Amino acid sequence: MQIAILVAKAFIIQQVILGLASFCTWVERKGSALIQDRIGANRAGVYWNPKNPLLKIFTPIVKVFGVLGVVNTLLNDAIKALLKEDFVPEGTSTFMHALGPFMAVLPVFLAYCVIPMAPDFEVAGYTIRMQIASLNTGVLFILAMGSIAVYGVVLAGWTGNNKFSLLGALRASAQMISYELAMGIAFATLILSYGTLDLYEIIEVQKSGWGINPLYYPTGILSFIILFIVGMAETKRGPFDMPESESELVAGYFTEYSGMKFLLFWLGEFAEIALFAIILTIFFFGGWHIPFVELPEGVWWAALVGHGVLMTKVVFFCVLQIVIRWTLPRFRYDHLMNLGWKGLLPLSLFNLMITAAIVLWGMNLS
Amino acid sequence: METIVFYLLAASIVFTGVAVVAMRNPIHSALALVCNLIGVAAIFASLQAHFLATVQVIVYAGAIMVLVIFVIMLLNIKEEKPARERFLLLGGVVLAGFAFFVALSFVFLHQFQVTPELTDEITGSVANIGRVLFTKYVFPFEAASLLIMAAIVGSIMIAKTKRREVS
Amino acid sequence: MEHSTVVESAQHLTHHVTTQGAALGIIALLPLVGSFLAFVIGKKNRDSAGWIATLAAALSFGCVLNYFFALPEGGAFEHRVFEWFSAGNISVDFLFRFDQLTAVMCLVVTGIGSLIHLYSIGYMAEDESRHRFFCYLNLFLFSMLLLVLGGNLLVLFVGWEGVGLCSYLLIGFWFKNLSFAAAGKKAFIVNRIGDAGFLLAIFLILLNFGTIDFVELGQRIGGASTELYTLIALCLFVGATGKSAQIPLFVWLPDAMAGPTPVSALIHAATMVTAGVYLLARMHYLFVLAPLAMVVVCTVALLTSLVAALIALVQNDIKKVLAYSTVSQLGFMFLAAGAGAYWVAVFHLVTHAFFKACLFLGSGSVIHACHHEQDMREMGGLGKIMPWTAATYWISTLAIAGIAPFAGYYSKHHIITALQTSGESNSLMLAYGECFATVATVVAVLTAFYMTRSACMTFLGSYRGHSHPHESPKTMVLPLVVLAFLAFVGGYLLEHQLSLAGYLHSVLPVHAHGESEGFLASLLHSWPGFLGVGLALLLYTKLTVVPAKLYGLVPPVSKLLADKFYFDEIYDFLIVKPLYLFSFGLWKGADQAVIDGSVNGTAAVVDMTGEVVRVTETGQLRHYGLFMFAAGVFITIFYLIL
Amino acid sequence: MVSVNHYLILSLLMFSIGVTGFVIRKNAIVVFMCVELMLNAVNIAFVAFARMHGNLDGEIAVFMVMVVAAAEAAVGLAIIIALFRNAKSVDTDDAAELRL
Repeated sequence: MQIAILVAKAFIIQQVILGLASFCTWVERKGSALIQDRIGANRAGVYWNPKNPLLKIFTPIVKVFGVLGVVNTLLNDAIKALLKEDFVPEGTSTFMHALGPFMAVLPVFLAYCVIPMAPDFEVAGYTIRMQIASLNTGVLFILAMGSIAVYGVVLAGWTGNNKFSLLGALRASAQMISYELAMGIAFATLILSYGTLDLYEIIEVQKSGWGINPLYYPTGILSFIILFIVGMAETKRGPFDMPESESELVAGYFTEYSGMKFLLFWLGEFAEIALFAIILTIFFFGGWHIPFVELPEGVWWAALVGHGVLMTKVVFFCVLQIVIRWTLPRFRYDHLMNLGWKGLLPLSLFNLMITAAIVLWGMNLS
Repeated sequence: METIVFYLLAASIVFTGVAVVAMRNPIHSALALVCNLIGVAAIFASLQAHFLATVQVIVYAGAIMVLVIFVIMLLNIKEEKPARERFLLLGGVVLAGFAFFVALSFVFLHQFQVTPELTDEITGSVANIGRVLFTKYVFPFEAASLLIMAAIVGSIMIAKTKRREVS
Repeated sequence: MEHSTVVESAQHLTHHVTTQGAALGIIALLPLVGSFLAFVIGKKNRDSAGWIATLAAALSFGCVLNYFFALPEGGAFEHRVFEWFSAGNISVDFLFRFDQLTAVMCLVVTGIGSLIHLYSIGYMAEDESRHRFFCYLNLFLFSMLLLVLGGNLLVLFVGWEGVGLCSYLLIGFWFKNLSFAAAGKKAFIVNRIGDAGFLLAIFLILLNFGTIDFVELGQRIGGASTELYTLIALCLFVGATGKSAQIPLFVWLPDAMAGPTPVSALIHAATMVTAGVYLLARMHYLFVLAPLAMVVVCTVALLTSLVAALIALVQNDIKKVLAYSTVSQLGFMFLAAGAGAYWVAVFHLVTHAFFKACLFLGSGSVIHACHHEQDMREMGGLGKIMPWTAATYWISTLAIAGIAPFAGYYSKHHIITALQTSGESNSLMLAYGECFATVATVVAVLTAFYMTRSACMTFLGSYRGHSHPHESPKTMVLPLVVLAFLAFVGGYLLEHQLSLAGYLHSVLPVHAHGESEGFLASLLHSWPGFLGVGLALLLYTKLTVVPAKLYGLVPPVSKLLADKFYFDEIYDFLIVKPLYLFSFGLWKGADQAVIDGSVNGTAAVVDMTGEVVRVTETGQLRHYGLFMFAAGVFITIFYLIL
Repeated sequence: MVSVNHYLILSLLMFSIGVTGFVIRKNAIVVFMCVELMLNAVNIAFVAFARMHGNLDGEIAVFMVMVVAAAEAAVGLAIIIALFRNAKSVDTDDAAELRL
């Protein structure tokens, strides 16, 4: 029974990831069109006219989705990618070439293991926690997975057997390693102030007040700013997309990928965006807590509502990241490194010391 | 269950370890080592050393090995020619290793007499490790930070190219 | 006095109220900081160094004044900085103690030190490395304060060695002149001999009494044999002879005049050389128990003062005259200490600091004016050109001559009185007291004579040199005036107004404080001074041909005096030469033949072995790795078999 | 049932593999990786012993080993880069110039 529950949880959480990633894909396509004053994808599905009466019922929905570009981005693009030729450049091993996208997705998905998706609830006598693994090193685990994520990039760049790929990979890995430091220290700050590494407990602590609230948690705003910037840099997006800057490096480290493998990088990237949105929500915005409203504990519908609240917040941050991505121009590479090493790292260290002092004077939140 | 997990992990560790040594292409070796290190992390986790497991992944897999792969990529190192006297060396190693193995087995089987059991008194959780690290072992901890500082400076000094003289 | 009552009085003297926790360290710390800053900032801006150093000294003086006024009667301040070390049941603290004796010493050190710092700004104005000079000078002040503030023998010893070091650095300040550097070395090495004695004394005290804290030592002393006390006292006195330039270790002080003149004034006249006197006063309870040692002190001191005064008679270098005069006056201080009148020794120390500092600074002013000409035969008539310098120099000369209202008279008079009455406290002195007093009087006449001689040769008559002298800048004149004022009235103030004897009553034994005498009586009592001054004035202004004739009258004696009794040559023959020969033998025989031979032999063996073993060194990392592993396995098996 | 001996034997095997690699490989980077293998073998033994004794001393030792390994990686790789710059290869055979 335990195993069955575990499998079910894993399945549900996987669906959540995929749903978030698909949503982000759609926002990326259609939202960018909106921002750039274009129409964007609006054709596929519009002219769908099935003979089958059963299918005919769905026609209006499909047409609406078609106009909104959902069909194009989520269905047609996926089918196109699946049908494309899988191209492997000369002089690299096929296995290593395939390992790249795999390693780009795997750590991100693994990181979701420690993320609680809803408050606990009871079903048929079992207390169910919507979290695949309840480790006592929760936050550190995310950090570990983040550090492994470099391998996907490095492998992709290396097996591309191409200078553009290699340059992109070098840039990407240097960028990720640099920003990981600030991320680790920002995490340490949060761990200090919450006094626990367990994400579920961190959410529960915020029942009385969110982490972003300066009255509740004085260094929260600074931590949030640092972590938000670091998150965007770690996902190699937004103004931080030097590794794949199309004007310089074609497509950076995944230049030599096509079809489904390319799509996997895409998936990994959006899953990472969603992951950071979830982390921000959990650390600073109270997870599934609604201000001034207290949900009953252990009831399934409360869990459902909580999940909905969590997802709403997460979606907000996903959209925010995408909007920023399409709004701000790209950094220059040395600016990026300066920001990471001379800006965020000292700032996060400073923040850590302040927090440590506050904790020392007895203001531990839990 | 525990036993099965252990044997699986042990098998993967030994396998990847052999791969590290046997692979001609250094990048294959490096990737095998990454798998090996993650296996070791899993072993740590099975020994209730959760903190060490995570740090193992962060430090070894996430930092050290990335650096190694970085260097391999930067220097574009190709496959090596095997050493001429490798069989002689292998023989020497096997001989010495066999002696070592016998000697240590002797220790394990005779010195300990009874098979030592694993206890579960204190686990290596983050809180416990942190407590010990910042009380009993605070001096080694500080010394370690100094060591890392020295290593940073040293590596920069060794690896940096000499500035060209401006004419 | 009975043995036991002496002990009791010693215990009584050192048992007074102590106040803990005063931040005494700041007194010593200020010059240390100043020394650092003077060097660091002075490196960039040479002119700032002097002012920084002077400010540090003046601030330190302010602190001392503060503690001096706060000091309750019969009380003391203590400052336990940290526990220095402890071994077994012996524990030594880094301890500062500020009692009446320390207060007097501190006032002299920082007060005169500040004035001399101020003076040095003008004196060293053209020197390239004056930041170094002020760094050393402040460092000296720090060490000297450590010496006088130290609450136990070890802290005192640290200061003792510190002032020795600074003295060495400052004598050899112009180290490019090799003979100056050699003079510094000489001072350092001769002091080492004395320091060995001092260290021995510390060990003996620690061994026998288990403490080196002055107060605790005073309480625990007693019960041991007189021989032990004598031994310790003599060891201490050996240390004192080194630092305070007494026979046989006085030879370094005249050479020490190689240093800049302010250094001579501060270190080799006013403060450092009096450290030996201070040590004796500090350890008086020990000397009281060793009458024989006190006789030795007296004898050595008397000999020193006589010999130095005789040598000073014929010196032509103005600073050499002052140097020998200092040795002679130090002898006077030791005479007082040896006679058991420690407070008189301190009294003379203070007055001597006033007038000798003034004399040295005056000579420095003259030397400065004459462009580093030190020979008095090349001077003369400077009184008209530099009236301030001349006036202050004359006042100080009268003071050192012991003429009644001036400072020197009071202390000298007390010394001679103390010698006459020394038999009362020390039965061994009974027979010699009067004799000592007579010789001391003769020395006083000689002192007045040679000091007046130097003043006459410098300031009276007509100018015989070749440069263009000028009056010194204000920063140099101001300290001169202040010091001359002190040399004028200091003795009277300390005798009648401030009553040094009463002030020191709680820390030093004060016997038989003589009745106050009238002014006429004191003029009468200063007849040796008048005699000396008058004779010298007569010989060097009116009958100027007589000295040369006198000089030629008995050639062997005058040559003996001019060549300083051949002390340096005797030491060279008796100690340096044999030591050199012995070292030469060691070098050729032991070092080159045995040690070098064995070292080379070892190298040769290693070389041959290496030739054989190098076969295994292939330069291949993997071979080394295999060897390492094999060795590890071998060691494992080895331990298992055992 | 898994006992400490199991872990020790695993550690021993891993160490032996590391030594073998150290001895028979020529590529400096692979040699370096084999050193890491040996370090990790020892780490396993440390953690197993720590678990056996029920205290954390062994785990702290592992932590320190990791620190040293990180420092070693930084300096070692810098040396390898310097070697490559001079010898145009990372073959340990080419780094035997001190041998006359």
